[in-house]
Amino acid sequence: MVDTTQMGTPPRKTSLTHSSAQVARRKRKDVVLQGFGIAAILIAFSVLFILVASLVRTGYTAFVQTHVTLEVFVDPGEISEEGLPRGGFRDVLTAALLENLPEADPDEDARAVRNILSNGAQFDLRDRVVADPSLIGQTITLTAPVSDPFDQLNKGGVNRETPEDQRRVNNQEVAWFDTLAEAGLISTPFNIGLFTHADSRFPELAGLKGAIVGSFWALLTCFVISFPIGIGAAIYLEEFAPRNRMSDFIEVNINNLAAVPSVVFGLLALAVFLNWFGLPRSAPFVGGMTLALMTMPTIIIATRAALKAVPPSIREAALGVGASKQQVVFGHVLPLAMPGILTGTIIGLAQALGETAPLLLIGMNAFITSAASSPFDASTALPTQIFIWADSPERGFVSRTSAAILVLLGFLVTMNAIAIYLRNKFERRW
Amino acid sequence: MENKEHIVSSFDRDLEGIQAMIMKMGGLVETAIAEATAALENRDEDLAFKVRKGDKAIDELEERVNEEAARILAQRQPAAGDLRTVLTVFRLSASLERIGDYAKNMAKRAGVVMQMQQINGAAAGLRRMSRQVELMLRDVLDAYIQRDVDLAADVRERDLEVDQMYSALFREYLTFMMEDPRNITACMHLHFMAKNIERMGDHVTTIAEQVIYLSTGDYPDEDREKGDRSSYDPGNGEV
Amino acid sequence: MENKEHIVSSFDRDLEGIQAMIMKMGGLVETAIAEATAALENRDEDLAFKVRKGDKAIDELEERVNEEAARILAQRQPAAGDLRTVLTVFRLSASLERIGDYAKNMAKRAGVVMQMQQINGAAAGLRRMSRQVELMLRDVLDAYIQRDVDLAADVRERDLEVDQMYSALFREYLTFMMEDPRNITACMHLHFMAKNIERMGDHVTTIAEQVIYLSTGDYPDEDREKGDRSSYDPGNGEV
Amino acid sequence: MTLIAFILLAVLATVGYVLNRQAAAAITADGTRLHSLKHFHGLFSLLSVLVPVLVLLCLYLALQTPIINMVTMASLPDGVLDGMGDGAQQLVLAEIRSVSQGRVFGTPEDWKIIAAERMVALYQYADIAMVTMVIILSSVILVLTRRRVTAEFRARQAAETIIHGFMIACSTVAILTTIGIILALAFEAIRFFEMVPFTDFLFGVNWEPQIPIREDQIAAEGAFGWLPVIVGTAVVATIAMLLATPIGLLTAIYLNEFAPRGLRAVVKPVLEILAGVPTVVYGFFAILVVAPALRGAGADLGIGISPNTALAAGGVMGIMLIPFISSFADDALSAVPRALRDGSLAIGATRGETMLKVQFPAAIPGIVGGVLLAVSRAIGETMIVVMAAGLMANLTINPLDSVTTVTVQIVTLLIGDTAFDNPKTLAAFALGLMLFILTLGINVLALRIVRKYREIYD
Amino acid sequence: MNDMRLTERNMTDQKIKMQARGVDVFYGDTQAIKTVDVDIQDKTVTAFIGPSGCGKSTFLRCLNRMNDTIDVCRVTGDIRLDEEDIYDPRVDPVQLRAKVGMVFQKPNPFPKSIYDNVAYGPRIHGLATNKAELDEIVEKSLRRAAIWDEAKDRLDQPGTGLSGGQQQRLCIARAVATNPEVLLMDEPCSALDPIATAQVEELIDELRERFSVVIVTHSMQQAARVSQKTAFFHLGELVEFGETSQIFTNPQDTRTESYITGRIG
Amino acid sequence: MNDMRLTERNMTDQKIKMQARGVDVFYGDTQAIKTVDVDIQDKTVTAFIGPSGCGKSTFLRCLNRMNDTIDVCRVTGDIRLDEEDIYDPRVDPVQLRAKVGMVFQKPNPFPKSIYDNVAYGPRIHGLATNKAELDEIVEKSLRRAAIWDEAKDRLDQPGTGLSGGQQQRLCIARAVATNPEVLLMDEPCSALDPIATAQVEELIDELRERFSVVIVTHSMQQAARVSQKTAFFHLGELVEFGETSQIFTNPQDTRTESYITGRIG
Ligand SMILES: Nc1ncnc2c1ncn2[C@@H]1O[C@H](COP(=O)(O)OP(=O)(O)OP(=O)(O)O)[C@@H](O)[C@H]1O
Ligand SMILES: Nc1ncnc2c1ncn2[C@@H]1O[C@H](COP(=O)(O)OP(=O)(O)OP(=O)(O)O)[C@@H](O)[C@H]1O
Ligand SMILES: [Mg+2]
Ligand SMILES: [Mg+2]
Ligand SMILES: O=P([O-])([O-])[O-]
Repeated sequence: MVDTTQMGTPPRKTSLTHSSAQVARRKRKDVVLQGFGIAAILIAFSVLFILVASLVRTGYTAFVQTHVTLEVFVDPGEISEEGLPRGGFRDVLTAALLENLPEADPDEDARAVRNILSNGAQFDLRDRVVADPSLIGQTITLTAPVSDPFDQLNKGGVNRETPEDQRRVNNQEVAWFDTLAEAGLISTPFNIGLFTHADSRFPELAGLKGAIVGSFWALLTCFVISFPIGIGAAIYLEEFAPRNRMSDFIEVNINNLAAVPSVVFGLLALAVFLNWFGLPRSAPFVGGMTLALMTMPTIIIATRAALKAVPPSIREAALGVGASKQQVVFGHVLPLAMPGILTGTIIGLAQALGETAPLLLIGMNAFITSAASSPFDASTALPTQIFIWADSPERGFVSRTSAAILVLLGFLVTMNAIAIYLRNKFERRW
Repeated sequence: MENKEHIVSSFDRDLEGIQAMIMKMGGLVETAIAEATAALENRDEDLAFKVRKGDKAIDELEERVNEEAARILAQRQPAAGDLRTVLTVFRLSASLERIGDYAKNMAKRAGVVMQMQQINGAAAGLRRMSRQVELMLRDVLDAYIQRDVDLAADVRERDLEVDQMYSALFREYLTFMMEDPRNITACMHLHFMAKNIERMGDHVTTIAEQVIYLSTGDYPDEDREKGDRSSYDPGNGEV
Repeated sequence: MENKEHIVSSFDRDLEGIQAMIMKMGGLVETAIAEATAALENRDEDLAFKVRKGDKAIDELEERVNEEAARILAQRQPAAGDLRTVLTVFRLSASLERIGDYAKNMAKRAGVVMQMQQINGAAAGLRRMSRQVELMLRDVLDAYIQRDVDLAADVRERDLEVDQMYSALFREYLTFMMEDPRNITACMHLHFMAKNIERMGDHVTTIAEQVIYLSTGDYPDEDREKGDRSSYDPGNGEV
Repeated sequence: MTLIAFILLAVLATVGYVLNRQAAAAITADGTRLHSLKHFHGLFSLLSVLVPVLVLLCLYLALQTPIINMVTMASLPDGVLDGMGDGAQQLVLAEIRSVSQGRVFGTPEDWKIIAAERMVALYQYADIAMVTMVIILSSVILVLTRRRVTAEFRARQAAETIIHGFMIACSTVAILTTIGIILALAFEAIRFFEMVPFTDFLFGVNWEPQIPIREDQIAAEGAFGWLPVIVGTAVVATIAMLLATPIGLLTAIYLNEFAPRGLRAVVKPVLEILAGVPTVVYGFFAILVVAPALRGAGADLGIGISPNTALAAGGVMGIMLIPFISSFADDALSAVPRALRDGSLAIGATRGETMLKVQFPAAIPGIVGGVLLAVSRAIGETMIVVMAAGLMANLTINPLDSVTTVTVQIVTLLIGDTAFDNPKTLAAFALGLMLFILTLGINVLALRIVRKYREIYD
Repeated sequence: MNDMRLTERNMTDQKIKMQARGVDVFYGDTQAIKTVDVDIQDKTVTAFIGPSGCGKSTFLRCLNRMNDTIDVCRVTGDIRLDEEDIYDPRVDPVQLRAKVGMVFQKPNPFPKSIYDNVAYGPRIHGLATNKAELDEIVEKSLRRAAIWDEAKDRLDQPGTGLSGGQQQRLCIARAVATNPEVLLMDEPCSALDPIATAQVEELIDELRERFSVVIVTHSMQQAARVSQKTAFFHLGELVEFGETSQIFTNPQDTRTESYITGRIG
Repeated sequence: MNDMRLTERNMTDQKIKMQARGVDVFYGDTQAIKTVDVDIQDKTVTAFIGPSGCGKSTFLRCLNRMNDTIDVCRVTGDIRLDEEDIYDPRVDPVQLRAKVGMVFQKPNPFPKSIYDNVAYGPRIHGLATNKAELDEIVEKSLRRAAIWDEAKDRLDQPGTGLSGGQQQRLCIARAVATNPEVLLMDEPCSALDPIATAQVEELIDELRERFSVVIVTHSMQQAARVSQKTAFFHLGELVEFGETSQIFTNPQDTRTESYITGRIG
């Protein structure tokens, strides 16, 4: 059937090493395409860089906290054993400060001087004295955080060159602070409070403990609910469900759920969990259930993909020697798919950890100053805490927000790293 | 076998080619028989020589047919009808080659006999016999190419006549020899020639059987009654 | 061919089986030759009958060998050494079968000759000749089984002697016939027997050539000089 | 107490497993062959105990509080609740509950203290009843299943049936969720549309939800027209897609075909990080960096750019979507069989030609599906716009103006205390319903496309 | 050279192990198998040949109800194993498959050790009561599959680390370990190179001593080599079923002839 | 029956089209090809045979530098096409591949119309200046690949809708359309059933009239059927290279003999 006539054009006897203009043009196009690709990646990378850099730049200061160390004389006149909780701790502290600031006028400037110290310092002192009443009448050394404006001043957040009326600290206050610093009383240790304190109105006291605990409870709830149900559903759909309208419908349903905006889940939770079932507002348990509903499709899809990736030949092999379908699935397919499932689950949980909108709607953005002790207590979560702080006007919260974000990203990167590690370690090429 | 063509057309070409070679061989052999007989009858030494030379071509053709058949077997793994076609070709070529050899031998003996005293009427019987075998060969080749079972069966029947003719000639030549011992040498040769023709008939019969096998997948029953087997000729139809 | 075994051991079994059959055929044929000669010499009618009966077994064996070889070809697609082994088997079985046929024919004729007047000394020449061929056959079968090229070449050489013996006998029998026309019929038969043995030698030679091809992948050169080709016997070594 | 119930259940289920397994083993001792393996007999018992009791336990826990509340409220002295509205009754209940938990603020009335004590007692009864129920029920099932152990008993089938049922139940959760969403949204939205006419909502060009909260005011004409909101959503989403699509696709193309192995090994995880960054972070990024930068740039160029410009929100959202699109496109490109690429290269096509003329077209359905899903995400994205976009509903398509979006409105309407009886709250559900319908449409379309495409190469 | 009687050796008429009568198979609405009757003899290799898509695999998978796992697949008609209807609702397909083992086109060892691969079947069917018994079964099965020598020193290494041909023999060992009566093989050599193919063919020939083997193959030469009975399928119909020797030398149906001689079927 | 001269027909000594000398190929540190010398003649079918993993495909892919697309693969030695070193740094693999076409194991038509599949090569290489010319090239290529009759009424339908064998011939048409001088085929029939295989073999025989064809095959019978020259590879070495007839009847190396006669190689 081969026709003997030549092609329209006679065979070109071109040398391999000689590039015609046409080939050169084609190669240029290749290069241009690659250039675009590299540019695109560079854009993505630079954005990421800017993002991280700006967060680190604004956030790193929040990891240290300016403290002032004072010799405090626990004046029995102000503080008596009987009326301990209501003692004049603030005045005692003010006195201690004034001691170190000879230039300040004890009467006129007392109020201003007192503001150097964080509002929390008096409670610190109170707690110590309550714990050990024998301290009354003695002089003790107390290290306490300074208030936000001075913290900023210390960390360079306040520019001394700006005109005084545009600064949060006036010249006199700056001078006081410098005096304290010269006396060696100012220190900036690592800000443990960021992790051990709950939220507070005062930036220098505000910490993430409440949010982290809240997120923990929410994630735990989310995991306990979504993991077994997700895997159960995935196995059923992938391995057992008859291929019919119903399973098709469920599949579309699940895929759609995975793409439904998170705020809609918030609406669902608000209407159903809070309004209809009357579950407590702001509870991590409710948040966890909401997140579970959102995470479940992710887990189901990841599980199904992992199950699908197990070659059918394995199933056939096991069926062929007389294993029942469930023996096949639970004995062969599921173990092989487990790395994929775990990866998917961790990624799903990581998403849940960062999810904000639905938690806002169920009130997990409340101002709560103590960490939840059970999943049913009102609490915030990390992302909502970020949202709250981002909304707060105080200058100190800007860096705290960035710090909180860095903490959150730290968790996320850890979880993703675990997922990637699992995937690489157990990835199987069939 | 169906007449549909193979997907691999070169297989068709192979099969056709090998059968064409068989037909060509058949043609050469037919001619050799006719010419060997003619040479004897006409005492034509040149013709006899031509026949003897001509056998070389037949031998070479057989060689080529066999090579080709073996190649097809190894290369194409023929099955069913195709397999029978190829296996049959081995048999056919062997038989044709043997017939050719007998014709050549006849031509040689004819050359020798020519030098001797002529025996009246001796050649006529040979000619009739050889004519008969020649026709049988032509028919069996037709039957082969047309896969004509009936014609092949008919050829098989006709071999009986050849056997009878041979028996008659055998006795006739004995008589000649006894009558005149000077005829002995010539008669020996004539006798061998008759024997040769008889063997040719047997080989043609073998071909006919192959044709039947080729078309039906089965060999014909062994019901064919042997020709007159006189005690004078214990070798009839066997060697 | 290497001596390693095939992965598919049934292929080895097939090849061994088919070669064993050849050897069995060879054994039967050897016996047939020896017994046919003995029957003539000792005028032993029973022995002659036994030989004639025995040929059936040889024929059947050839049939089976061929079937088996065709099966192996179609089923195993042998290549290289294996292919040569199988193709050789076709040739060997055909040659052995022909030798068997000749032995049977000798036995038949021996039966006829016994009834007739004995010709002194006539049988002795035949016996020597047949003994020679029998030994050649034995050697060539040894050569086959051991793939012994030298032995096979030797056998090929020895066929010259057989041809010379035949020429001598041919002249001897002519003399007998001329001397006494009553001997003519018997001599005719003896003559045919000598011719048969000469043909046997030729077939043994063919086998020897196959053995050489099998071991070396090439056929021996055609340099073997033909035996004494007297003008009295134009058929020597050819039919 | 709850914990004890769960532990008891676990123990009893395990006991059932061991008992049945041993019973089965005893049968085999004399050489009899079992239909099912020993451990299936055990498993059957375990599941028979676990599943029904667990379900009951959960139901019990879920219903316990509402019922106790009801009983407590019902047993209050006559008359104390007279004249109280729904809300006030809830407050009473909450107070009783606080008291019962020992948190006493001020001095509650006596009847409240009595009620609180009754509540505590009820809880104690309930706990005891629960544990008793678990013990009795589990033991009964345990005995029943133990009786069924025989050589012929198809324990494997029985156990598998239970597991099967459990899995079916799991897979219906997905449907229930969707139904829940639709019901919740539709239910509240209908209440909204009883207050505000549907057509006003759909075609109104004014969105001023703050107006009607004054007590005596009926919803003002046109105050709930969603057009500016949806247009704002469209503007933001369009900006995002305009940024994300080309960058995402080019990234995918480069990574898939041209990137050296080392680069790809770095870039892919980094992009994954970008995809894993929570949206609240992007939102913060927008207000911290992008919006000020834009404003600065605008000021330099003499263009007035509002602080909550759509450009900032859309731009940041676009950045968020880059990894989403690029990973989708990369997957789609990778799903194109390598054989096609080899086929094209072997004809003498350059890598670029192969990519643009063979691989990319072959992957287009998958990519389109991915882009559509990205659109759906852009529309539904909440936190970035909540933080970076405005609250005022301007009907404009100018990207430099401040616009608001559907999600922003939902969140702002619902943050804080919510009462489900005013149109302001319910309007959020109406918006939510529209959002759900919109994204549902896009998702279903996108999923269709993606699935069809997968089938080609699977 | 009268005739060619392929693989006639050692052929005796064995008792009928499986019997199919009037089997129809539908995938949804399309009929893949049309009223097929076949007898599978004991201790005999039966080959199914035919053009692609003619239903060979479909029919093979009816014999151990592997088709049950395909939703849209519906089988009607009567298939019996030792006179017992295998589609009887009381029959447990799981136990049927222990009796009718199967080997697949692509070697598919479990990603477990060689030992566990073979021990899996006996374990789930409770064929061994202790480790020693299990060891024995494993060794016997590996020996029967002619892979003991290659595997005995690496029983605890993963089966997936073997070469293709070894994997396929391991799969055969796994199938043999449950002591089946019939062994179904769906193109067991098509993923193997000639050497591995030869080894598996050799093995099939040995397996015939104890099992009834049914093999689907695309290679007509392979069918001719290993089988004693051959069934030719075409468009879902069983066109011809008989002695392999006869099918390959003198088929009765022109479609069979067309196919095996390489004319368009 | 003197000897068997396989596929001796029409054999003439053609000029040497490609010449490989001392070719080594490494995948990372492992050497896959060891000092191989081969001459590929023009208008001749050359078959590469050998056990799995012996490097047939690797060597084949050296001939059009498809190995360039594998990072770890390194080729040394000298390979010439018409006297020109194809590994010369100035050589553009893109142009080389237009001259040395390739057909793969699994048919891989682009998911485009049949017409576009074939027109793809001519388009990117600018072989046609207008539609009419392109039409002509497409038709000619399809004719040469013996698929014109089956495809001519459905040129605008997707190539993926064809059957396996048709797809493979379409791929051949696609390769032929750029007017190559050498056609490389890596096990082109191993994914096809016997009927489609026969069709492709038939086609290869026809292609020989215009092209130099190199085919990797696992089937020794196929090599014997379609090739005039055969190269036997073993463990990365070229053990024997010569006339197909000679390799299959009287190989010189015992390893070749072992392999082609089915003894353990
Ligand atoms: N799961 C399935 N769903 C629908 N149709 C199917 C399914 N499996 C096979 N078929 C159809 O049934 C027919 C027979 O298929 P089967 O796999 O049995 O053929 P086969 O003879 O084994 O082919 P091959 O030689 O290619 O393996 C084919 O037309 C095929 O398309
Ligand atoms: N991409 C690769 N990376 C590393 N090693 C490879 C790669 N491709 C092939 N090899 C190795 O190179 C050797 C030769 O492989 P090649 O694919 O050429 O063999 P082959 O003869 O074509 O085998 P087959 O018949 O199975 O196709 C093998 O050992 C193989 O493992
Ligand atoms: Mg001759
Ligand atoms: Mg005989
Ligand atoms: O042909 P023959 O010499 O054997 O009769």
